[in-house]
Amino acid sequence: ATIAVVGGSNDDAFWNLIKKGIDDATPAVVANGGSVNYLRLQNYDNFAPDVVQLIRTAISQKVDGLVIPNWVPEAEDPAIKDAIAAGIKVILMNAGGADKARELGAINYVGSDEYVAGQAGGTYFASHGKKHVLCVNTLPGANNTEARCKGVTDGMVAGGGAAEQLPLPSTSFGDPTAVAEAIKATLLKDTTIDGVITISAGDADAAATGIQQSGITTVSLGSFDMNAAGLARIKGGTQTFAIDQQPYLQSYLAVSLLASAIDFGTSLPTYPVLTGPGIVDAANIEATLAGVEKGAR
Amino acid sequence: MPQAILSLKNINKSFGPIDVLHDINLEVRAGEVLCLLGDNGAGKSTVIRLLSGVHKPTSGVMAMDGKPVSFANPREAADHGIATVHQFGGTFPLMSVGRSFFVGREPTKWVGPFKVYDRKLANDTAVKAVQSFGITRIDDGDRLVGGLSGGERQALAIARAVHFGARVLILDEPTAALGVKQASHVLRIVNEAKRRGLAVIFITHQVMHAMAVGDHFAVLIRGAIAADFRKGEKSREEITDLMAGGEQMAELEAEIESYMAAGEGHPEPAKHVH
Amino acid sequence: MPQAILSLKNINKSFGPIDVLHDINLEVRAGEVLCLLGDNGAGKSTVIRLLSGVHKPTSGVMAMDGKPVSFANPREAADHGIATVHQFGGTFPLMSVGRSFFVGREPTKWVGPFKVYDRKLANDTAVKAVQSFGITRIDDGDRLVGGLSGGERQALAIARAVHFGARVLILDEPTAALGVKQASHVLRIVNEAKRRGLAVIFITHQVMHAMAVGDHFAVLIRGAIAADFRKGEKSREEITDLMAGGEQMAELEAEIESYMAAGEGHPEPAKHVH
Amino acid sequence: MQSSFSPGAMLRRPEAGAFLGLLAVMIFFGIFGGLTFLQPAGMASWMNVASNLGVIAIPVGLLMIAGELDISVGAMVPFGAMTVAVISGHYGLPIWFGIAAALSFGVLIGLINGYMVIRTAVPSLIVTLGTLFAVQGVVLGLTVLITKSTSVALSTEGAAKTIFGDFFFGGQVQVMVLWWLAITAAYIFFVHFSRFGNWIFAMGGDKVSARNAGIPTERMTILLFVLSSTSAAFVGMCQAILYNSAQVAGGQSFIFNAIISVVVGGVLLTGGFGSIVGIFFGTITFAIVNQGIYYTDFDRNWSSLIIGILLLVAVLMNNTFRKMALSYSPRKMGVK
Amino acid sequence: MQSSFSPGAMLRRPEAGAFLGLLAVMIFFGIFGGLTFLQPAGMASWMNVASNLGVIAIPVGLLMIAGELDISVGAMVPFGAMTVAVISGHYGLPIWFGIAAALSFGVLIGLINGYMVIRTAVPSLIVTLGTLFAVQGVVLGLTVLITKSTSVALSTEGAAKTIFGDFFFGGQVQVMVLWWLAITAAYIFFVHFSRFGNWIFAMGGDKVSARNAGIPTERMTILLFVLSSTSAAFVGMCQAILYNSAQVAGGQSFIFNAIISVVVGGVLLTGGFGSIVGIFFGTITFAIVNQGIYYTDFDRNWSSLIIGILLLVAVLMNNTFRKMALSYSPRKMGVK
Ligand SMILES: Nc1ncnc2c1ncn2[C@@H]1O[C@H](COP(=O)(O)OP(=O)(O)OP(=O)(O)O)[C@@H](O)[C@H]1O
Ligand SMILES: Nc1ncnc2c1ncn2[C@@H]1O[C@H](COP(=O)(O)OP(=O)(O)OP(=O)(O)O)[C@@H](O)[C@H]1O
Ligand SMILES: [Mg+2]
Ligand SMILES: [Mg+2]
Repeated sequence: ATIAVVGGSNDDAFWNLIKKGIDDATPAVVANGGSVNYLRLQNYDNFAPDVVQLIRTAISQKVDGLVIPNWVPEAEDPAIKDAIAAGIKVILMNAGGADKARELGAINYVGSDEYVAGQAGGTYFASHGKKHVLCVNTLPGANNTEARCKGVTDGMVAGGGAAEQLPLPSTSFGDPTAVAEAIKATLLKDTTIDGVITISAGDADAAATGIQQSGITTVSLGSFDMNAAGLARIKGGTQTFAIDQQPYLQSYLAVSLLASAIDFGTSLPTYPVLTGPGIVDAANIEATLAGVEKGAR
Repeated sequence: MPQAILSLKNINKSFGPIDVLHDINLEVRAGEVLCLLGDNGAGKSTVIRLLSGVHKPTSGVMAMDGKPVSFANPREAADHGIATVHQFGGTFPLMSVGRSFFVGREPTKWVGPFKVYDRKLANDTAVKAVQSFGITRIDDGDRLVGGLSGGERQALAIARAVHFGARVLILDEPTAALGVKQASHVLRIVNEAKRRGLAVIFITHQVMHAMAVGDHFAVLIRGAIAADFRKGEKSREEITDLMAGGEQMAELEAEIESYMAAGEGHPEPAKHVH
Repeated sequence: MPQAILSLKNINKSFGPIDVLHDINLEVRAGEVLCLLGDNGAGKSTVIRLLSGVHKPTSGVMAMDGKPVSFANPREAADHGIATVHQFGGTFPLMSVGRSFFVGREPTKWVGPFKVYDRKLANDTAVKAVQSFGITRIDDGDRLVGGLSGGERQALAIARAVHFGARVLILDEPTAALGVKQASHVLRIVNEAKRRGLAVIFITHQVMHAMAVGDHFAVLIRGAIAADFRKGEKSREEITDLMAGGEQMAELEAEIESYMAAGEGHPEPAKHVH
Repeated sequence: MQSSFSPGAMLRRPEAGAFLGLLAVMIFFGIFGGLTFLQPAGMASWMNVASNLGVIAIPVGLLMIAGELDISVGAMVPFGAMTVAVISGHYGLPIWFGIAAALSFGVLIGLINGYMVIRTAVPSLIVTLGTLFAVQGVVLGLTVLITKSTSVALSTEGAAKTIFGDFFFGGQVQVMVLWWLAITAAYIFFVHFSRFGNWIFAMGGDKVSARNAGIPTERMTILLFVLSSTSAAFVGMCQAILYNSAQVAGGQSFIFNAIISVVVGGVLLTGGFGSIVGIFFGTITFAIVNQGIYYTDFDRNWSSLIIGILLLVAVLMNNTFRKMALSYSPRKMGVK
Repeated sequence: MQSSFSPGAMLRRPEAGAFLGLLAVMIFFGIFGGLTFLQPAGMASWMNVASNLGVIAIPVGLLMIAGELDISVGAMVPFGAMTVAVISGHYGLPIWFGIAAALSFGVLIGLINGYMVIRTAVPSLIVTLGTLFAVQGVVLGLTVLITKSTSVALSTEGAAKTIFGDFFFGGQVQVMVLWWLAITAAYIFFVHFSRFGNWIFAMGGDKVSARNAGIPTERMTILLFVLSSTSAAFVGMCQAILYNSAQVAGGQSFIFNAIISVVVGGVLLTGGFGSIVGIFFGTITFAIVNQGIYYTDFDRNWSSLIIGILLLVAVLMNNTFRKMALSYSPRKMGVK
């Protein structure tokens, strides 16, 4: 089976783990005479059009199967329908959900959900006694980051707390000092805040410093996704948790399931296949670190 | 004496707090060359900019054929038949000779329902106009202006002004950067324009050039007209002194004079200071 | 005749396929003004650029005091005592008079362990140097060059060159954009430099200016030396013809001549063409 | 007189470098990516990308020819998209209201840019950097204020959908490609055949002389800024209609992508030189490089490197051609 | 002779507008944000941001004074961070190796930029746009190739941590602030008191005349490009040490932030005019505006709008001061 996988930006740590899952699933596909082509977004600057463009690229390559995150349903749905109409088998991965998969006629959904992941974070905070959480959004206006923060807010509210979003201007993006100082200032201004969560693992590096700078020791830190520095903080106790959607599994399973479905006509009764959200905290940090060693977490 | 085409009456011009021109009265007549003389910063180019619609006078009246006029922009002055070659610039290095020649007044033709730029006509006209002023080396209207020599560019600008300048041709220091041959070419062009019945305003710092073509002279000193006379009414020395702002140029002039007088008779080399 | 400070022997210069200079031989002596004449594009500025280290000759030998030299960059030429005022530019509108004067050769003083730019010295020296050439209106070294008049800027550039030009002063068309008074100022500066024993190379398109200061004349025609003579060896008409590339300038010159002859005696106004 | 159709004359045209660059890129991806990307579906892939970029790149290129820069287009794309989505999606007003409003805002920001550039001596890079941030702020602030969200859905039916945001040709090609081709043709006429084009080149060559030659430079400058920001708003609006949604973020990649396309297309950053056909080729070249990598076996991680090198090579090549154009004279100059 | 300490002379200095802008911003946030941001913790907040930006903004500003632009700094920050993280974090080599390598790459890219600018006639905006993309590609490609990840951890102990990536003054202020102050002082000496500064202004005023005046313009150009890209690599390296981690993405905000700081600081985009103190003030102004909003009750969504408007106002103000500087002459010019 020739399979195309559409994925996130090149320089995004998360999507590199997706790539690892694809790479590990590829030998089995190749062994059965197929190939896997990974189509990555250059950046998120022109998001919806670029994603649709990649879907159309895949259609033009006459692939047998397509693994696609349904980030912007309004935009992507027509293209995905076109793909299915062209005889391509589709698995939704990472974004979309089971209902959407059924609606479009995709064979399954593998992944987590930004909003659900956010909710899990909010619930985690609330169940650990936090009352007021700040969701730091360095890319305000983008669908996935907005959904994460909204999930956190709803999770907190459900648990009896409150949460708000801190949108940073584009002039602060990628400057850890500006991010750290923005968080510090907010903590100093509103001393009721006792939890901070960042929309990416890199921002958590800055947030850790910002919290430390504020001198307020009761603030706990969480992050979406994780990197080595974040795991070290969880191990060392300066970060409480990270929300992991286990990207490796998403792509590994999606590619394997799809190839098997195309080549051998298999189908999985589990629908959808959820890989997250998983929470990495002090309880399971050692096992996670072992996976990180091997580049899969 | 014919009626003035263009006349300035009690014109003043200030830039903010800086008064540049003061009570200027001038008349320009068809078939006559008016030489505008004066020191650096006397206000010559400012007068030109008023006449060509670049600036507006602060007070005073500009009239054409006796009727008051006011130019909102250079375009309006051009529409009244005033063509100007400004002191600096005026050509576009990366444009073709043809396009540069017609810039702002591009010839068009109808192609079906569309009015399009007539490249062939523009190129042919431009080349012919430039060649008619003796610059025969330019024979391809598609050539870029940036590849022409300084003299050729000046000739292009003047040819352009003459071509469009139905009535008044204004030249601001057209000979400043030119060689002797090119300068004399320009002087011939001025005489030719005069012969065709145009009124010409000519600015120069070179007495010889002024005297070679001028019919009428106006000298500006610090923004005011210090002298206004016709050809032959003043000697070269008097004109030179006026051009220098009224100061005596005696010493140096004397040196030049003495040399020139001597030069004809091949004097022995001057002694050197070691 | 004293030994030549600077001499060019069989110098050739090409830019890629374009041959600009051909077998140039020239000598410059202390206390003498060499006038380099020639049409637009004859190659005068190119000769200057070789002498001042901007370009290197394609072949041929440049010698100072009889010893061959080669300048890798303008700095080396300046270090050999050759100071040049180039045809265009040379001043920096947004810099102060003092800094512009000393650009590339800033005076420094020790302040504790640091060698710092000596602003006061620079300003005072610059103002004094410019004033010594008669431009007394400049009295504040902190003033920006962009606020000076064209003549004042030219004087600043020349004063700078004279100040640093220990031995050879090169001026490329220093009088082109200047008024009569400013131009005569520059000519006086040249005479003053000569009196101080400098060798001067002077480029101009104005015969009068050349004759007013030149001791020695070299005429370039299309990149080659067409004539090389001393003061008094040729008449103004001959020089003018040479400057125009060897062509006869008779017609126009005749007209000028006739006017000038008449001018002295206040002739009646010429008839106009209507 | 030299015939204007000789190979030499062709090589001196502004688009010569761009055309050779396009050929080189096509050959490169033909070898490494097979010919899939030249078959209809593959062509649709880069044509769609090129069309959205091209509609913005041409007016940006005209501004560069006239000696100005406009980087506020990066905020105008989401502004246009959000305007139509808020008006016709959130408030549910007729789609034509939304379209009219999106374009009007484009005109408005263009007027603001243009007036600030002509009234002050501030370089347009700085002025439009200011409006870039300001418009970004306005889009985010107003959208959140009005919709309490940063992503607004929009569903369009009927003529507006067909005209502005649909696919044709087997559902592969965006209507934007038709707009792009039509607009390019109009610009070619406007710039190279009508008299106004000459004015733009003159303005880029020497603005003061252009004004003295009677060209209404101020009106032209404003017009060009209006064109570029309206074009960006138009592209944003069409994207919102096509994808049925608009986001606050995004659009910034158009800034550098448009500049790259224009420069690869042979336009001189300092003004006075360039051509629409060149920009057209430059845009296609950029789109092929951007999309072509998906047809090859290269590691996707190196695509930025390839784009960077492409840009440098293209610019050096154009530079050579421009020098040839300038030094051209029918006879060899020099001695003897 | 006019005394150089008169109020009039003060107002004509390049930093006059920047200083008034800084005052205005301080008063603005003093009123709307209380005085928290002027107390130690608040000051540390914008000082830290200003220091990281300032170390890059000054050499970028010097390039602008010399008539060039460098936007590749946006890729040099992550390049510097990633180099030290890969060498000393991933491979575990001594931290000084990593530091030396990060700075060497800064020098290397600076040399490449500088050589391309002086050897070709291509504007530096385009050259550095090319290296921006190329370096981004190299960082991403190599990092993933080597570490299989885009985020690399780094833990530093001892002297290197204290010197490059720690806090002092009650754990509030980054050592970068000390670097920034020291580097600014060194630049002030270099630009305004040593003779070399004069050369930079001359190059920006008229490059050909500067070369003719004996200034080694090519060497200076290369030096300035090396300074700017090494400074950016230095900031990236220090950030990696401070935050114990490096990301492939990010750093692009430094491009526009540095340009804004420099322009707000009174430097003329077209070259030949500006001052280090002005850039210093401009950087602080930008940092206060960027961070000050967190001390106010404004909706955070409007921060881009505020930054955009600040930029336009500051530039217009500087423009006025520059005109005053140029038209200054001790006597009134004119008739009578
Ligand atoms: N736009 C302006 N704003 C302020 N002052 C001006 C302006 N234009 C000209 N001036 C001033 O007016 C005076 C006259 O300038 P103008 O250019 O008319 O002199 P000019 O006689 O042409 O001199 P030159 O022979 O050097 O060309 C000068 O002092 C000049 O500085
Ligand atoms: N860098 C260069 N590359 C190519 N050709 C050049 C270069 N510099 C000068 N030339 C050519 O060399 C010739 C001589 O130029 P030069 O500037 O020396 O003339 P000039 O005698 O100073 O003229 P003018 O009186 O107009 O200043 C011209 O044809 C010119 O186009
Ligand atoms: Mg003048
Ligand atoms: Mg010359």
